[in-house]
Amino acid sequence: MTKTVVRPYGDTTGDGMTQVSFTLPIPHDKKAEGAALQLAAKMGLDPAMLVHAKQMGDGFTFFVIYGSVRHLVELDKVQVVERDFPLLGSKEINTIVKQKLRRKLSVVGACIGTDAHTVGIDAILNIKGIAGEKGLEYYREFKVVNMGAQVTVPELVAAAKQEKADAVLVSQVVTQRDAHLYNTREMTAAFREAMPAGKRPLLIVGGPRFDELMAGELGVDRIFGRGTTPREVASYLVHSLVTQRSK
Amino acid sequence: MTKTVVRPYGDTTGDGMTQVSFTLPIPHDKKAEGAALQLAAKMGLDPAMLVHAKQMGDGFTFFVIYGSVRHLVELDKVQVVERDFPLLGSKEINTIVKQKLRRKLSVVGACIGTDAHTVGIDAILNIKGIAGEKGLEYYREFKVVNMGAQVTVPELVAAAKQEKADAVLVSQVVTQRDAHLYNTREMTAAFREAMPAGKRPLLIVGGPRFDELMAGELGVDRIFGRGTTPREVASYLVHSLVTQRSK
Amino acid sequence: MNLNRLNLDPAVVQRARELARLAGQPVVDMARSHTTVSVERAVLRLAGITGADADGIPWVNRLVDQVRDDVGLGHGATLPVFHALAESGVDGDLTLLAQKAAAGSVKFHIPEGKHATAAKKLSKRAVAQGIKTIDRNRLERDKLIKKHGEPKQRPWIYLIVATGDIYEDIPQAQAAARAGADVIAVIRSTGQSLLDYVPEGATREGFAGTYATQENFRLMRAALDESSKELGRYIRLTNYASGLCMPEIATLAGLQRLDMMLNDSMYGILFRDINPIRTFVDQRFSRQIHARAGIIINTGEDNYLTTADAVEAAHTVTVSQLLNEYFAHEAGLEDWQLGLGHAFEINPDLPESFRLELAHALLARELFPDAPLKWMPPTKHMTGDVFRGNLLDGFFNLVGTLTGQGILLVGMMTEAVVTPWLSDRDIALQNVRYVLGAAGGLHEDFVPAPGGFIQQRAHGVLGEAVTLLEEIVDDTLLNAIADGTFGIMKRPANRGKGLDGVAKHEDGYYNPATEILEAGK
Amino acid sequence: MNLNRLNLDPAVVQRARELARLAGQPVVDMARSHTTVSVERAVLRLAGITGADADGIPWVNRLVDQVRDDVGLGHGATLPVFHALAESGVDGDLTLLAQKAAAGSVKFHIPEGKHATAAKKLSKRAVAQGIKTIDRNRLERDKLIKKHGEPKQRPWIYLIVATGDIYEDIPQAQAAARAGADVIAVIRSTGQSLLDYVPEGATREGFAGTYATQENFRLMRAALDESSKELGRYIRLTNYASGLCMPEIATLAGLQRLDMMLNDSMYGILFRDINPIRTFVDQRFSRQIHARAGIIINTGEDNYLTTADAVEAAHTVTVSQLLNEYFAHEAGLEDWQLGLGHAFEINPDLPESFRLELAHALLARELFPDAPLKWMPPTKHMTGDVFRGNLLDGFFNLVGTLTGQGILLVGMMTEAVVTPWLSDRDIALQNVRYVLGAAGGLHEDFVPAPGGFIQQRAHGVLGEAVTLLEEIVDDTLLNAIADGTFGIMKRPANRGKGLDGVAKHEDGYYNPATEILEAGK
Ligand code: B12
Ligand code: B12
Ligand SMILES: Cc1ncc(COP(=O)(O)O)c(C=O)c1O
Ligand SMILES: Cc1ncc(COP(=O)(O)O)c(C=O)c1O
Repeated sequence: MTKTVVRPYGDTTGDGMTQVSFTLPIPHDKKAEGAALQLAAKMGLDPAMLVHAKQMGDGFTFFVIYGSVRHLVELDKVQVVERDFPLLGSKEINTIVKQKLRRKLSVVGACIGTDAHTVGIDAILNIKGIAGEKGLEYYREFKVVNMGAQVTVPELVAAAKQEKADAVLVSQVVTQRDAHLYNTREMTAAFREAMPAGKRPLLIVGGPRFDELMAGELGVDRIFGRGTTPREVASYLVHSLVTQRSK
Repeated sequence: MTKTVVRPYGDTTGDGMTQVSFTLPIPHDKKAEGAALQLAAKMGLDPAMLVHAKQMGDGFTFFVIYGSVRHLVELDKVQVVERDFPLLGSKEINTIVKQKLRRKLSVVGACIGTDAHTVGIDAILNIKGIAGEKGLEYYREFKVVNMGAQVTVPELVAAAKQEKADAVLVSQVVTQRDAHLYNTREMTAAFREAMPAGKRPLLIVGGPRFDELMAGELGVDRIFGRGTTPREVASYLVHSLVTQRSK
Repeated sequence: MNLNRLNLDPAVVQRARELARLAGQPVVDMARSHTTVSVERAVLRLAGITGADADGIPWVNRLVDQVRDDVGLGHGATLPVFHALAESGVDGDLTLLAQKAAAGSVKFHIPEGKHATAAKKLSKRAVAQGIKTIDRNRLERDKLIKKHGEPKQRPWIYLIVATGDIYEDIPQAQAAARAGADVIAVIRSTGQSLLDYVPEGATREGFAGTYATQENFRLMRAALDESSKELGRYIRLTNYASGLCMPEIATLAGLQRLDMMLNDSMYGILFRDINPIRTFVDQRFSRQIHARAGIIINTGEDNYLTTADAVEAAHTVTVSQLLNEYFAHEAGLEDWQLGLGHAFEINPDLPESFRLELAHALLARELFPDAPLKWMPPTKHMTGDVFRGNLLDGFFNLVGTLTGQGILLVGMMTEAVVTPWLSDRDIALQNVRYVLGAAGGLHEDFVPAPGGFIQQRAHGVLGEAVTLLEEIVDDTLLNAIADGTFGIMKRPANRGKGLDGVAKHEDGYYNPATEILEAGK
Repeated sequence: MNLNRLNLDPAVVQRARELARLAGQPVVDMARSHTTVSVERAVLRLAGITGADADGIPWVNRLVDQVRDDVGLGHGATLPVFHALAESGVDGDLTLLAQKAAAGSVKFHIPEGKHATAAKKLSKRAVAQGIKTIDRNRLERDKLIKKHGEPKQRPWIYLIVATGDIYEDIPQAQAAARAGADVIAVIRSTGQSLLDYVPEGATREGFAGTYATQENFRLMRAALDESSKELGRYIRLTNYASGLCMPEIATLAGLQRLDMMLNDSMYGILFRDINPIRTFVDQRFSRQIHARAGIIINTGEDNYLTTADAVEAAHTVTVSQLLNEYFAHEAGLEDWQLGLGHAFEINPDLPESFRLELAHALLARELFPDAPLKWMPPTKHMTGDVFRGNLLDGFFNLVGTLTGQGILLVGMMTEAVVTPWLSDRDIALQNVRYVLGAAGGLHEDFVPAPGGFIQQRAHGVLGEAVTLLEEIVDDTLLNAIADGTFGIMKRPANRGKGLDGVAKHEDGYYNPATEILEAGK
């Protein structure tokens, strides 16, 4: 018996209880509270309780609202990028590369654009790794070049060519004004331009605020989000570049 | 130039930025995150960022989501109970009652049902008052009977009759399972039954979680919410019972 | 927790205790010379009566009401009841007797001479059975604690569940225990405290709380026994021995191995408008039961600060703690059973409010060094601003660990909004874990400056408490309560609910439970 | 704030300072014997050049690039430029000269003999004008502080605005000031630090920050002058003298009366991969400007703890603070101008993390008793759980007040999510207000137990810092940086951006600004 429809849970099954907060650019008065409740209603909260309102400066008011959301969550309609490859150990991965690819798998990574947040890509690439897992550099059969921060797209394309990269791994952490989307699109366009389809490395982006469903739209092969571990990435790489192709 | 349409404000006009949190009765995995994002989408968040997910116990996951809400707040369609009576000082109020009503205005108050939260009704009725304003007892021309907590509806009706109440003030603070609505309806039904329309006292309820728009539905003349002060109530009483009637 | 950080004058402390004794003594005398319907029902419950009629009214109520109608309660219920039992041929079955009585086929009398002696003997044997169950439960608790272990830290983490439905409460309580709770309290439906009977059976229909019933107690205790096993620490269960049925609920708690009970000497008077005499009589009996059952009581001084100002009325908390201590000791409770209450309720906008909280909490700690004080979170100044709420709760937790409180009732960010959601509890526990983990040892570095703000405040509050106690001794405690001394609630001794359930002892009043419970003394 | 709570050994402290001097001295020598494109541009900016070409490249860049192409920068830019200025008949207008040079109609030479003397004199007069403006601004600041007053409390409350659009920033900054901020920092667009020019004019297009431009500085300072008047306290404005244009931005800050500048000796090297030599040369000049302008610098040790572990690397923060202090003093900054950085970045799940934070913060406080330390909030261990985030920020604020920090950068609950929203700032300020108001005096009662956890930890960190400094002295600071000593970032001296903008002084190098700035010494 698997549930297919659920609702948020406050303290009773099906109560739909949800908390919302936002600021409206209007001063605090009764009308503003009404406006906040109107928005809550549009969001599907019914009944909605306005439990906090505080004016900030002249023209803004912050609201906290609690209420029961009428929407149903339809579990069978949930869209999600599930892992469609087996999660392997580092030994296995090395063995597969060695036996089936018969050369080192070449990976080039970078933070592109003006983004200088390297901790995420370093966690994936550098030996040190993250969450107790070693990074890709640790895999004997991987050749890893980590170009660091604020790499331009032309520099990245050039390096990918020079290293004969099987995969290019790009990190984007800054998302303000959709910088991450903009930079990713610029990158994939450049690779499409620079290399014919068959010769292009696998293009992978990662970062905490990507929507993993957007891979197609952005022109990348895969997106990795919050909490990715190096082993997941390595497993995906051998799956896409070795196991799957040699089938 | 008054705005008629606004959106939530994060840090840029029109960005629609909103925060939402809720629990879904499912364990934490990718699918659960997808489910949470589906709900966010139904609430109108687009794009939505799932920024926190934490499993609680076996079968529940708590989510925090940020995103831009697509709904517009239409200020000209906001529904609100605006104060439609003048806010008067205690002197004025006493004078009006004395000159126009020519007898003391009789008020009976109580917490009904099993609710024992008297601080709110006491703040309105007792001399001590709230927020620097004295309560109705302080008004020379008011006769106030505060029946306290957990008063039954029959007791209240009896007291209203005996005191020849011009107004009955009822407080409801506990709202779990809509206790406040249930008790209010019971109360108004009893008064409708016990007295003919013309003879019935003004029926007023108050409490922090009422929706002020529900007066009609509940059969009361007025609802007072969070942060009500005694002066507002007194002003409303003279307006409804004296000024307006003597017009 | 090193003591004497406040440099309190032992002579003043001793004087305060002496005054509390003087203030409390007349009330104890009154309690010893009165009984109530609920005390009598509790005795009969110990003797084994159970069940309810078709309307849900327990047979014990029907029985005691009938006794009262027939002969009054001045001699206690057991004499007439066990006399009738012996006569009526129901084979010692009290419930059957009650049913018969309800059908009008039994009439009660006060037995005399050897009839009285027989009834006493019979009743004492029956009641002793009930007390034996309580004793067994106490041993069982000790065994389980030995087996599963005590909480890993002080303060113990105390969480509330409050869905109204025992079957929703159970999984929530188990989840809370798994998330770190050491004590689970099932709060009660609004209105239960004014019922002059204890509902029967498992219940699913409470408002903002779940009915306290023997079956609900049993279900929850069993569920938490499972959790204790799973978690390797004994999870305590708490309920409320308060309201008109205080003695009976205490009894049911003892019979179902509850571990703590809310049980204040004045809460019902002040916040439920229950008659003061009724309350004090009921209270003494319920505490005798708690003493026997090894139950830790939790007193309710925190409540005063929701209606009175926490700075102005700080000394009333101290006075009440001293009175609760006196009444508790008199009823046989030991220091380790005294979860005296106090709370973090100062207006957070007040300058130095945090240091004032520290001063108050430390004063309680040092006045009652051997009691597992119960430290209650902010409620009154919580608002719908849940972000601020969680912050305040963090500073509340910090005071708890800095001052060595015994029981920490975990504050919820939604205090001003709803009864706790599942996620509220999780966020709240995370808060506690952070504060205890990150700053649990900070008390070593917390040394109130000699003669400084904190010490001065504590001395000031203690001084005011002594003055107030002197006034109370002069004027009597009942008059002080009538005057609104506590929580600004005025409660005259001749008003309030349940006074009609009080009876003065007649000569020959007999109560086998009291006799057994006081035997050791 | 009473000192010596840690019982530090003065001999060890003195030794640490001496080692920092030994480690820093070779770098200072290097800085004194090199110049950079940005130093030269800064000098010309002081001399009055402004504006940019149609592509937005400032004329000062065009000019210095051309000088470099023609004669190199080893003699400094002023000699050839002012020589050309005298010759080219543009009536002393540097901007015009730059335009002509860009058009190819001017070629640069190193003047000799009396030509050199004339060029020097001319340039020094022009630069002195710029420095006079800086001096006037400093006096003006003093006057305004006298008039409007200082912040009402320590620490000063420091808030960031970051919309990317100066016209959104301004109302947000004013709102923040009204809500309690004492210092407003406009953070910079990603990428600006790697621009080898300073953008011109008011800008509305930044990513996660707003471009630092002279006009943006002017607009914001004017807006905050209004706020200062409205609020009756002088609101300070901060920006970033960092990146490839550090010296120029420092100069613009002086010219527009900014009050504080982020200005670290190693941040650009470590976190922007800017060449170490470039950075140290730029840094020295920019600090000389800050010293003159009465600007408080903020150093960036907090950043190390985002890439390295805050417990393991605690001593690297201390070492860097000592180095920053040495470099600052050498450049003429006084103690009150040293907003040395440190941060609350220990994993909150670590037992005793709060006491460790206290130990670290107190160590900084006692090592630099006269510096207005800048205390940075948690970032690394912030998550999308904003409720927990606000709690952590509260405990961060508590450390700030318990240890007497000078400048408190207000933490935001949305740290892991977005650049701050208006409401985030409001919630964060409310948090600060609560903690400072409720527990502002608690430091009186905070006495690290003698020989206890906090003292031991502080002594341990200081000991490790001394050991590390000894190693650095042996191995040179440049090698230590190359090895990843700070923030685990390895930055060799021959790598990184902007090295081609460095030039070794030739005999006869002339820099009128340095001459004036060092004259007092
Ligand atoms: C550390 C840090 C810094 C450090 C960076 C040091 C360094 N060398 O990386 C310093 C102090 C230098 C810094 C500076 C700035 N920062 Co910063 N910083 C952070 C911080 C605190 C943590 C980020 C981090 O290291 N996370 C830990 C890593 C392990 O997680 P991760 O990046 O998500 O990576 C994981 C996954 O996403 C995934 N992943 C990531 N990339 C990739 C790539 C691939 C191919 C794959 C497969 C997987 C993958 O795997 C990783 C491991 O699980 C965050 C706040 C926060 N708590 O998140 C702000 C934050 C990211 N910074 C921010 C900003 C704005 C800045 C500045 C622009 C501020 C300014 N204007 O000065 C500057 C400039 C930086 C620049 N030019 O980019 C913002 C971004 C806002 C936004 N959403 O747009 C944040 C969110 C803070 C905030 N609320 O304002 N920052
Ligand atoms: C104080 C308090 C108590 C005190 C009450 C003392 C007393 N004599 O009143 C004590 C400690 C006894 C108590 C007990 C309980 N409480 Co209580 N209590 C609160 C608390 C902390 C503050 C309420 C308060 O006094 N507010 C201040 C007054 C001035 O505000 P107010 O009531 O909103 O009134 C204003 C307006 O609403 C309006 N107004 C109100 N009434 C009326 C009437 C009229 C006619 C008019 C014109 C205006 C008006 O004007 C007033 C002045 O501005 C709240 C939490 C919170 N911070 O809000 C919980 C809270 C109300 N309690 C709650 C609960 C569940 C209980 C219990 C049922 C718990 C239990 N099971 O044991 C018990 C039992 C009480 C019962 N039978 O009703 C819940 C209710 C949940 C819900 N939404 O349903 C709350 C929200 C806490 C929580 N999150 O669980 N409580
Ligand atoms: C001491 C004490 N007793 C009892 C209660 C519960 O109230 P009631 O008796 O109405 O269930 C409380 C409420 O918190 C309390 O503090
Ligand atoms: C010391 C220091 N300088 C500069 C910056 C700003 O970085 P950027 O130079 O990239 O604007 C920071 C960031 O917080 C910093 O801490």
